[in-house]
Order: sequence, then C-alpha cells, then structure tokens
Amino acid sequence: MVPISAYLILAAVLFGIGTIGVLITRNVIVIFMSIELMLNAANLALIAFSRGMNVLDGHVFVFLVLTVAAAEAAVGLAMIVLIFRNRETINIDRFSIMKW
Amino acid sequence: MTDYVSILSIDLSLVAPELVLLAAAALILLFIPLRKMVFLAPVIAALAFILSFYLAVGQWHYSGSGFAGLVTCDSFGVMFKLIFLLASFLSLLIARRFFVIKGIDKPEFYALLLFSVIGMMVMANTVDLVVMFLGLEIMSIPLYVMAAFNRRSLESNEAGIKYFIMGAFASAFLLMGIAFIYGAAETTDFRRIVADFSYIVANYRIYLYAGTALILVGFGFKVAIVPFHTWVPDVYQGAPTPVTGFFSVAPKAAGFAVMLRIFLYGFERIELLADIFWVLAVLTMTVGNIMALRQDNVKRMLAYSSIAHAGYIMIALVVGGSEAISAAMFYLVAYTFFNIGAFAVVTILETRSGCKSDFVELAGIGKATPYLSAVLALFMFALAGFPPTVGFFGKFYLFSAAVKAGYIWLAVIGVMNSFVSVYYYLRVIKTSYMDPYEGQPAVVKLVPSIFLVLIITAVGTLGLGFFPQKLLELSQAALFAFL
Amino acid sequence: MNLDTIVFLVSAVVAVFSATMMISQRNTVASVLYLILSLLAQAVLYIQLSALFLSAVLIIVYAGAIMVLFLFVVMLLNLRGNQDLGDKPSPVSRITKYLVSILLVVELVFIIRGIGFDTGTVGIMTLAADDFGSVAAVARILFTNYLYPFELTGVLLLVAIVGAVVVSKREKSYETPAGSGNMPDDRKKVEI
Amino acid sequence: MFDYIFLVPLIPLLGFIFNGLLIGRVPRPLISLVGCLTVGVSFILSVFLFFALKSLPAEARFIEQVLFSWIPAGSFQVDVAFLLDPLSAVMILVVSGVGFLIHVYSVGYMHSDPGYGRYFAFLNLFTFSMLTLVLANNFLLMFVGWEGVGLCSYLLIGFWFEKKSASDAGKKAFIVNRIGDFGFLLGMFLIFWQVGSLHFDTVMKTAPLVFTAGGGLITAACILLFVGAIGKSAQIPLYVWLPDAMEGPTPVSALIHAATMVTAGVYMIARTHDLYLMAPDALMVVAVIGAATAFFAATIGLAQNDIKRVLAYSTVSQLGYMFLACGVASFAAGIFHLMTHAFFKALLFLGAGSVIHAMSAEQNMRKMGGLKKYLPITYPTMLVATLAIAGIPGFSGFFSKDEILWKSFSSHYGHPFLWVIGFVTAGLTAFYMFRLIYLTFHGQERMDDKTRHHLHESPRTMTVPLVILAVLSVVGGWVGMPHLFGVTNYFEHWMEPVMTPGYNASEGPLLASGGSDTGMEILLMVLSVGLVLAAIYAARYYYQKNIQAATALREKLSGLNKLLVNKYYVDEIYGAVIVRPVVYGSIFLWKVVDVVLIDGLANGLATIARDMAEVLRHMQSGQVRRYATLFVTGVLLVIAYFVFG
Repeated sequence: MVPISAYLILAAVLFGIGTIGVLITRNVIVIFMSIELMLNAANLALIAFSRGMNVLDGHVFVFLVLTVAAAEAAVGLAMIVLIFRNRETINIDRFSIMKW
Repeated sequence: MTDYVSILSIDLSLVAPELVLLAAAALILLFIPLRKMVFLAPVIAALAFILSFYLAVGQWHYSGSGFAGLVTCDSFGVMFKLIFLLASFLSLLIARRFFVIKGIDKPEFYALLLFSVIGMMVMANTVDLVVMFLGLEIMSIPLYVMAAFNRRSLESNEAGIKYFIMGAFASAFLLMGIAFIYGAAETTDFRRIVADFSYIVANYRIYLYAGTALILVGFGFKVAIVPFHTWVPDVYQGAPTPVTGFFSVAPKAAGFAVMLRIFLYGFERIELLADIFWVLAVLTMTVGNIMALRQDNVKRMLAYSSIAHAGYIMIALVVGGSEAISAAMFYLVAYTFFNIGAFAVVTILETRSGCKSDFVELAGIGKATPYLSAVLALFMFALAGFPPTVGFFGKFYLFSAAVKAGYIWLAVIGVMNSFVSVYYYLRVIKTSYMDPYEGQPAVVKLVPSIFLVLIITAVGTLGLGFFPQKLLELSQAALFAFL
Repeated sequence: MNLDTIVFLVSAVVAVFSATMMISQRNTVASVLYLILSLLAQAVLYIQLSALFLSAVLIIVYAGAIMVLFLFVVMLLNLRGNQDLGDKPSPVSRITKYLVSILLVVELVFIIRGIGFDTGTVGIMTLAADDFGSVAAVARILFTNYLYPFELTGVLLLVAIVGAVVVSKREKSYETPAGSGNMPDDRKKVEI
Repeated sequence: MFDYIFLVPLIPLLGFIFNGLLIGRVPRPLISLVGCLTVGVSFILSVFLFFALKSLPAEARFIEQVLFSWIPAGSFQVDVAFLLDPLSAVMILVVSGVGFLIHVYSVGYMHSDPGYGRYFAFLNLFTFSMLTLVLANNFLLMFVGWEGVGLCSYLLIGFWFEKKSASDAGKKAFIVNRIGDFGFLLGMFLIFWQVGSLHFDTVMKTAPLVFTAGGGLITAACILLFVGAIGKSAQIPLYVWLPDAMEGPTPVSALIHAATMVTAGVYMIARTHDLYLMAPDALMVVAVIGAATAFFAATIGLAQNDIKRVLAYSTVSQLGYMFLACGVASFAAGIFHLMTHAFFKALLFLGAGSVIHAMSAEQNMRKMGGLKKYLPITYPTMLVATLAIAGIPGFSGFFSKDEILWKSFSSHYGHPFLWVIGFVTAGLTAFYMFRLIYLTFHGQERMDDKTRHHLHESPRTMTVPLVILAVLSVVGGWVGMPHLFGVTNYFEHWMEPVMTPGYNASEGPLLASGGSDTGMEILLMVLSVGLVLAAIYAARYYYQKNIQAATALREKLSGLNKLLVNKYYVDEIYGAVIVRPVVYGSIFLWKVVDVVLIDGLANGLATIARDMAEVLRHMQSGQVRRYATLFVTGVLLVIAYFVFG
C-alpha cells in the first residue's frame, strides 16, 4: 500500500535529477534527454494527482504532453544534427559565440 | 451523438481566424513541391493574415465559449489576436526581401510563421491552462526553427539551439506548475478555479501557490522577465533580423495575454503576487536598461531594450485593475508599431553586404539615406518615450496607472529607467547622424513591401501619438468579458 | 511490506538510479539506454496508478519511438565516449549547480509534504473504479471534452514535422550561395 | 480672430517640415525665406491676437481653443488645446518677436555654414515647440513642448558636432535636463493623482479643494515642478549645462539659452502660481534658490574671460532674479523681467556674435579691446543693452529689476535679506557687464595683426535686428513703470486677470501688494542706482584706465581678504565671515559643483552603470548552462517567496 505523496515525491526527485542533468552535462543530447526526464516527472505527478482525485483529466493531459514531447524531440534532434554538421561538436559550452 | 454535431457546427466560428491561418499554412506546404509556385507562399500568408484579421474583428464583442469550455472568445483575446496578426503581417512584409538577399528564402518559413501565430491565438483564446500550454508549444516550436532559419550562419544555429534548450527547460517547469494547479483544483479551467478559489486556498494553498510560482516562471520566460531573460540577447542577435523583430513583439504579447489573464483575472486574489511582480518589474527594467547601455550591436541593444520594455509592461501586472490592463494593451500595440519599425530599418540596413548591425555600421547613414535614418530616429524617440510619439503615451498611461494605484515608487523607478534608456536610444541617432564615415556609403534599396512597413509603422507611431483616442477606447472596451 | 510497496520501491529505485546514470554517462548511447530503463520503471508505476493506457503509450511511443529516434541521432552523429567536452568546470560553479538543483527538490518535497496528499493508498491491489485509466475511458473524455486540444496536437505534430524537415534537410538548389555576410568560410570547428 | 490661435505654433512647424524634408535640396535664399517668414507670420499673428485680446474686457481675456481631444479616456481627459490669456499673449509676442529677429540675424551669421538648412529646420522646430509650450492649456501638452525645446536645444548645442566639446556640451545639457524633466514628470503625476486632471484651469480651481494649503503634498508637487524649472532654467545646482551650451552657434545662444527656452521654468511657475501660493514653503525654496543663483552666478561671471561665458553666467544670474520674483509671489514682476531680459540679453548675445564674427571667431576678451571704432553699430547697441541690464534708470532693465528688488523687500513673502542679495547682485552685474564692455570695445587693441585687418562691421541682416532690439531694450521697460513715478504700471495691470489669486483672496495679502511705503521705495531705488554707478566706475577704473590694476587685482584675488584688509584696514572678521565664503562659494560652485558634482554625477552614473553592467555581464556569458543555473535560482527564489513568504 503506497500513499499518493510517495509518487509525488518520486516525481519531484526525478524532476530534480533532470534539472541537475541540464545544469551539469555538457553533451547537448544528454541535456535534451534530461529535459525529457523532467517532462516525464511532471507526467508522473499528473497521473498521481489524477489517481488521487479519481478524475481522468490528468490522463488526457499526460497524453497531450507525450505529443508535445515527441514534437520537441523531433525538432530538437533535427537542430542538434544541424549544429553538429556546422560545428562538429555537441558540447554546449562551445555554443557561445554571442555573449555579454 | 447529436451532441457532437452541435459542437462542430456552432463552435468553429470561435476559432475561425485560427482555421484560416491553418488552411493557408497547409496550402503553402502543398505548394512546396511545385517550385514555380513558391513565390506565392508569402502572398498566401499575407492574404491569410488579412482574412484572419477581418474574421477576428468580427469576433469583437462576440463572447462565447465552446469545445466544452476550452475555447473562450472574448474581446480581450480578440484584441491580442489583432496584435499578433498585425505584428506577424508586418514581419512578413519585412522578411521576404531579406531572405531573398541572404539566399535563405524558403516557403516553409511562411508556414512556420502562420503556425506560430496559430499557437499565440490559441493561447489568447482560452482560459484553460492545458490549452494554453499546447498553444505555447505550437507557438514556440516554430520560433525555435525560425531562430535557426539561416542554417549556414553559426550565430543563427546557436540562437536556435539556445532558444530551444531554454524554452524546453522552461516548458518543463510550466508543466510542473500546471500539475500542481491541477492537484490543487482538480481542474485547469480558470472559471472553475476562480469559482472555488476560497475552497482551494483553504485546503490546497501550498499547491496552488507553488503552481502559481511555476506558471509565473514558465510564462515569464516567454516575456523575458529577469532572471529568466538570459536567452533573449543571444537569440535576438543570432536570429535573422526580421525574425528578431517578430520575436520581440508577438510572442511577448502572447505571454502577456496569458499572464494578464491568469494573474489579473484569475489569481488576483493571491495577495503575494503584487509584491513579487513589483520586484520582478523593477529588476527587469533596470537590468534591461543597464545592459543595453553597453552594447555595440544594434540588435543586441534592441534585445535588451525589449527586456526593459517587458519590465514597463509588467507594471500593469503589479497594479492590476482595468486601467492598468488597458494601459498594458495600449502599450503592446504601440510597441508593436515602433519596435517592428525599428527592426524594419535595421533589416534594410543589414541587407548591405557584410553587415552585422553593429553600431559602427550606422555611421554616415544620416547622409546616405536621410529619410530612412529620419524614420529610424522617430522609432528611437518612440522607444525612448518622447512626446508626441505613441511611446510617450504608452509609458504615460502605465506610469499614471501606477501612481493612481499608489505605487509611486514603482512609477519613479520606471521614469528613471526610461530616462536612462534615452541614452542608448539617442546613441543610435547620434551615430547615424553625427559620427564621421569614411568611404562611400553603401546604397540601400527600398523595396515596396518594406516601404509599406515603414509607412505603416511610422504613421502608427506618430498618428497614435496625436490621436490615441481610438486605440485607448479599444483597449478599454476589450476588457469587459471574462467568461 | 506488501507486494505493492515492494513493486513501488523497486521501480522507484530503478527509475532514480537509471536517471542518475543517464546524466553521469560519458557515452551517449549508454545514456539513452538508461533513460529507456528509467521510463520502463515509470511505466510500472503508471500501472500502479491505474493508468493502464498511458503505461502502454509510454512504452510504445516514448521508449519505443522517441528514444529510438534519439538513438538514431546518436548513431548518425557517430558520437563516441571521448568527444570534445572542454575543460572541467570550476568546483564553485559545480557546487552551485548541485546546490540549486537539490534545493529545488527540497522545496518541491516540502510542498508535497505540506499537503500530504493521502486520499487513501493505491496500488495494483486496490485498483480504482472499473475502467479508470482504460483505453475506453481515456478515449471517451479525450474525444468529447478534450477534442480541441486533441486537434491541437495534430497541428503541433505537423509543426514539428515541418520544423524538423526545414532544419535538417540537406541543402538543395533553393540556396544559392549569395553574398551573405553571415556565412562562415570554413565549417570546421570554430573555437571561441 | 481667436480661431487662428493654433496657427501661431503651426506655421513654424510648417517651416520645419519644409526645411527638414528638403535639407540640401533647395537654394539658401529659399531656406532663409521660409525659415524667417514662418516665424514672422507667426509674430504678426501674435500681434493681432494680442490686440484682439486687449479689446476684450479684462475678465474675458481667457480664450481656450480646443483643437482636438487628445486623450478622451473617461476620467483622464487631455485635449490638444491652446490657452490665450494675458500671460501667454505676452509670451508668444516675446518668443515669436525675438525669435523672428534672431532668425533674420542668423541669415547673416550662418551664411557660410554647410549645415544651413539643418540649422533653420531646427530653429523652426524650436520655435514651434516653444510656442506650444507657452500656449498649452494643460500640463501634458506643455510637457510636449518642454521636451521639444529640450531636444532642439540638444541638437543645436551639438550643431557643430565635429567639435568634441560641442557634442559633449550637448550631452551634458541633455543629461542635466533629464534630471529636471524627471521632477516635472513626477510633479505632474502627483497633481494628476490628486486632482485627476491635467488641465491648468481645472487644476487651479480644484487644487484648493483637494490639497490642504501648506500641506506636504502640495509642497512636494510644487517643489517637483520647480526641479523641472531648475533644470530647464539653469538654477543651482543644475545650472552647469548653460555655460557649456555656448558651444552652439551664437544666435542659438541668444534665442534658446537667453531669451526663450531657459525662461520656460519661470513661465511654468507663473502659469501654476495658484499652486505655489498654496505652498509657501515651496515659494520660499524658489526665492532662496533664485536669489542664491543670481548672486553666485554673478560672482562667477566676474572671473570669466570668454565673452559668451560671461553672458551665459549673466543669464543664469538674471534667471535667478526672475525666480526670486516668483518666490516672493510677484509673478508679474518675474514675467516682466523675463520680457525685458529677452530683449537685452538677446541683444547682448547677438552683439557678442557680431563681435565674434568680426574677430574671426575669437571669443577671449583678453585678446580684444578697442573694437569701438571698428564696429560702429554693434558698439552702441551693446552699450544700450549693457545699460539696460545694469539697471540705469530709463532703460528697460531698470524698471523690471527695480520692481523685483522692491517686491523682494516689501512682499508678504519677501525678506530684507533677499533684497540685500538682489541689491549686491545688481552691483556685481553692473561690474562684470561693464568689464565686458571695456575689455571688448575700449582700451588697447590686443588682437593680432591678421585679425585686425579682418575686422569689419557685420552685414545688414545682422545689424538691423541689433538696432531693433536696442530700441526695445530701452522702451520695453516703459510699459512697467512703477506707481511711484505717478503713472500706471501697464504691465502689472495687464497681467492682473491672470495673477489674481485663484484661492481665498479674502485671507490677506497673498499676492505681493504694491507697497505703500513710497519713501522706502525711493530710498532703495536710489541706493541700488548708486551702487550700480559705483560698480560701473570701478569697472572703468580697473578695465579701461588701468588694466594693470585689474591684473594686480586678479593676482590678489586669491587673497581678496588681504586686499580688503589693506584698503580699509578694518573688518578682518567681515572678510572671514562674508567675503571668503562668497569667494569660496563661487569657486565651489564653479569648480566643485560643476566639475566634480555634475560632471562627476554624469560620469559617475555612467561609471555606476558600467560597473553594474560589468557584474550583470556574468549572467550573459553565452553559456546555456549558466543561463539554466540562473533560471533555476530564479525558480527557487520565486517558489520560496510564494511558499514561505
């Protein structure tokens, strides 16, 4: 028997791991995957809430968010491919031509 | 079953402007294989904007809600739709020539522009958080691509990837916020949240507040509130200039449409909001202005200036009340005119070969192209808030709304900031008129479409400065419904 | 300690562990695989939360399609474990980054604990009402109440397709190299 | 007739549009014709309007012309509307009249300048803005004109922008004026917040109902407005931009920085005098700042060698007089001095321009001398102006200055101490002005041979305005003769309908009463004339007869105290207590306030901004991960605020 808040806390932890991933990795693809992980953490929270309140709307939101994630993945990966072609690196720290 | 039929037959009129744009986008995508028809793409897009504008005007004062309450049509939303359409129409007129000269003219751009505007309209046309989120994504994904549209330019690539990563990151926070709101209220529909507000606050206060905070962050990212603004200078500088002009106005207006709705119609009873907006508004305008002082690139300067302007508009979020909201709308319309105008001039100047819009490249244009630089000067005066341009009135309304509501220090800081900003705007004028220029000034060719943009924006900037009446009445009339 | 608790604990540990591994791998392929593992663990949790349909979708669409797309791209770019990753960041900035992220988690946990959202316990043993989370139930609400956002996802996917194509399509005759100022002369690595 | 009020500002605007759009495309004669004619027509219209207004009964002399409704939003009503009343009628006469003469003068002065068209375009724009400022019937429109004249001033100071000093001076004027505008704007917001209107008449009528007389709010509003006036009219401590503004062409100095724009502050206070009457503390501030500025600027003027800078400090000093008049609630006297000052100071600048023209752009008076015989028209006209500013009876300056001195002594708000300052300043004024005359026109010819050969009187277009202004400098004061002489003070009488206090007239002598103490008035007048004559004699002694004495004086100036001790062998205490603070005060203002404080402030603000930007730059390192870190930090703080706040 598991309380709902356990799922929510797990979601928060996964969200935090995603945040750490964005902040500390230099590999653009991993950063991008970390963002996907954060979206999934939010999804988990939505489903947990949905279950806790016995309302199905949350499931629909998750469904919609999955589409959003897919769309972001398509464009984001295309962009990574583009910048890799031009720069031959996926180290995000290198992408700092413009600053100040 | 009759239920569904009725949904379709009644509700489509609520989203008619969006549908027109969608149809146009689909049409353009169909034309892509036919190389010879490619030149039609901008024409189709322009016509679609005009038709959509017409339909949106038709929705004025038509308030209704459909699609099971997920679409809400009110004058407030219509007002913002008109702003989006105006901004994108002007950007479209600027873009074509620039893209041809830079060799990156592709029909997909116009489709993306249309999609992005659809996203904005969806955002402005609903009171449901999830639909807002979807609208935000439909708006943002084309923006990421448009930022990277000049694929061979490293700056443009970088702008795209930076915008994308930061945008997706912010979306994740926004989604978490929506989850919290959902957890607190069992719904994401504002009407229901507002109806049960006291119950929610009593039982789920902390969820509601956490959700509010995260939503503030998510949409604050789009309108570039400090400290969520860091992407702005890089993206604005790197993106192709007409795209930057579009970025600086339309998505910002969309973000404000949502924020004004959420924070002033929905959550205005959270008393903590005013204070945090106070701090954020002051931070935003100050940081924007101070950073703008030191820029050597005009686009980057305008990027910081747009941050500062977001700070001014945020005064409305602090103050609240109908006067402040209408002042914010007024300001956004005014800002559309003079900021896109300024970007139009920068775009034209950038069509000279090898130009990157650095300040030094402005030297001598006062002599080479006196009319163009006069128009540029006009836009700079408007940005700086000089009377009798509309920029002055926009600021005046905002600040006087603040003073009236008793936020005197906010107005003082705002006025001080706008005086600081004069310095860097005048620097543009000074450079273009007064700095010596060696060698032959490059010839700048005006094409009819850009000429039209300059006429519209200049007339708007000055004309609304002299006759702000209509626009003001409009922005006040736009307030009255929140279903 | 009944079955549900065990399932939860195992899945949670797997999800967190593989997420951590994902961000700490030098090899991108391994990162992708760890993320898939984390998603599978989450799918188990979805089932515990009676989200049967979404659990299937998560595995099929997310782990099955999106992550494979990632894998494709990683293979396409031919990344190895030893790509250019620049200098080690200073410990201060590293600590700051960990600190803010952990504080974020602490705050979120604090918020969640603040309400104690414990409307009974859940698990496979105590499934919700008959068809809660089933395909039929989700579809019914999706195609009536949420028809509009559903249609919007269609637009969104179209946008994504167009965007992806625009960004990554090989250059063709559209783009005659005109006298553009922004063109790098060599497309090799630009060190800044 | 009154339907044509709007044409007064509009016609110069047309001139601006014409000259501005066709820069460099039309021949010079056409530029000058359009430039001068527009202002001339506007002047003629002003004259007609003046007489039309005069033909009305006194209480009906209040004409408002609403052009269109500018902001009609509910409670917030602002019209583009002009107000013609005795006050603004005088102002438009002065602005368009003096403006017209200076336009004509400019035709000769600027004849060989490459920026001829630009110059006239700016000048016309200035005239338009200034006329809008004085004709506005509400604060907002006035602010529009206010900003407009500031902008033109900036553009015209930096007209020769190739010179770094000129563009720096323009920048300085701009920054300092920002500070003033800031005050104006805030004052305006405050009034709008309290009264709910910006319409002058409504504000004046409702203010007594809204504000408590002498209360904090009204005092704050008045002082904020006065900060605006300080910036625009170059009073302590914001006067520093005006001397530097002399980098602009001389006719510009005459028009903008002597006759019209800098007096906008005085006009604004006269226009809103009903508010000031409700805030005696604010009036006192105005009077004290005015008196202090008059005095200290005069002392700084003593030590200047650049002919235009002497005149610039003199302008600051005379503006101080006007504020002194306003501060003792004698607004009519302030406006009267504004008018006479416009005549003689414009004349002085134009004369100086003529001298500079003749001297091949030399401005240092130490390199002039003996110009009297070379400049047969410039010399007498400038002499007339000098006599006027010095306050020799019969000349215009005498009447206006004497009026101010008497009011500062006798007014309800006055104080003998204010009179003493004004009195001493009058002596100083006479001294430095005659120093200028003697150094420039008398004594040895100290210029080099090349310049001497080139010496010539200016062309007709320049000398005719000089003569007209000279006539005005004499007769201009006759309309305001004191009652003492047994004639009506026409000027005061004319101003009466405006200056009648709108608020609680029964409460006592709120406006300065004419004063019945005739004997005292005569005594004071005689005293000041005597002082002026003594000062002229001293100037003659030092700068004509005996230039070595002046040199010696200058050498000893550092120890002025010692000089006094030697000569009178008394009052060391006096020297220590009065003279030294004065000398140091003027040095302080000149060196410290100007160089350290204002320049320092301007540079300091720039430095602060730069340093802050330096710190903020670290946020903008171009690295996405840092952006994300900042983002998360922001999220942390926002959530913490909401959850724990």
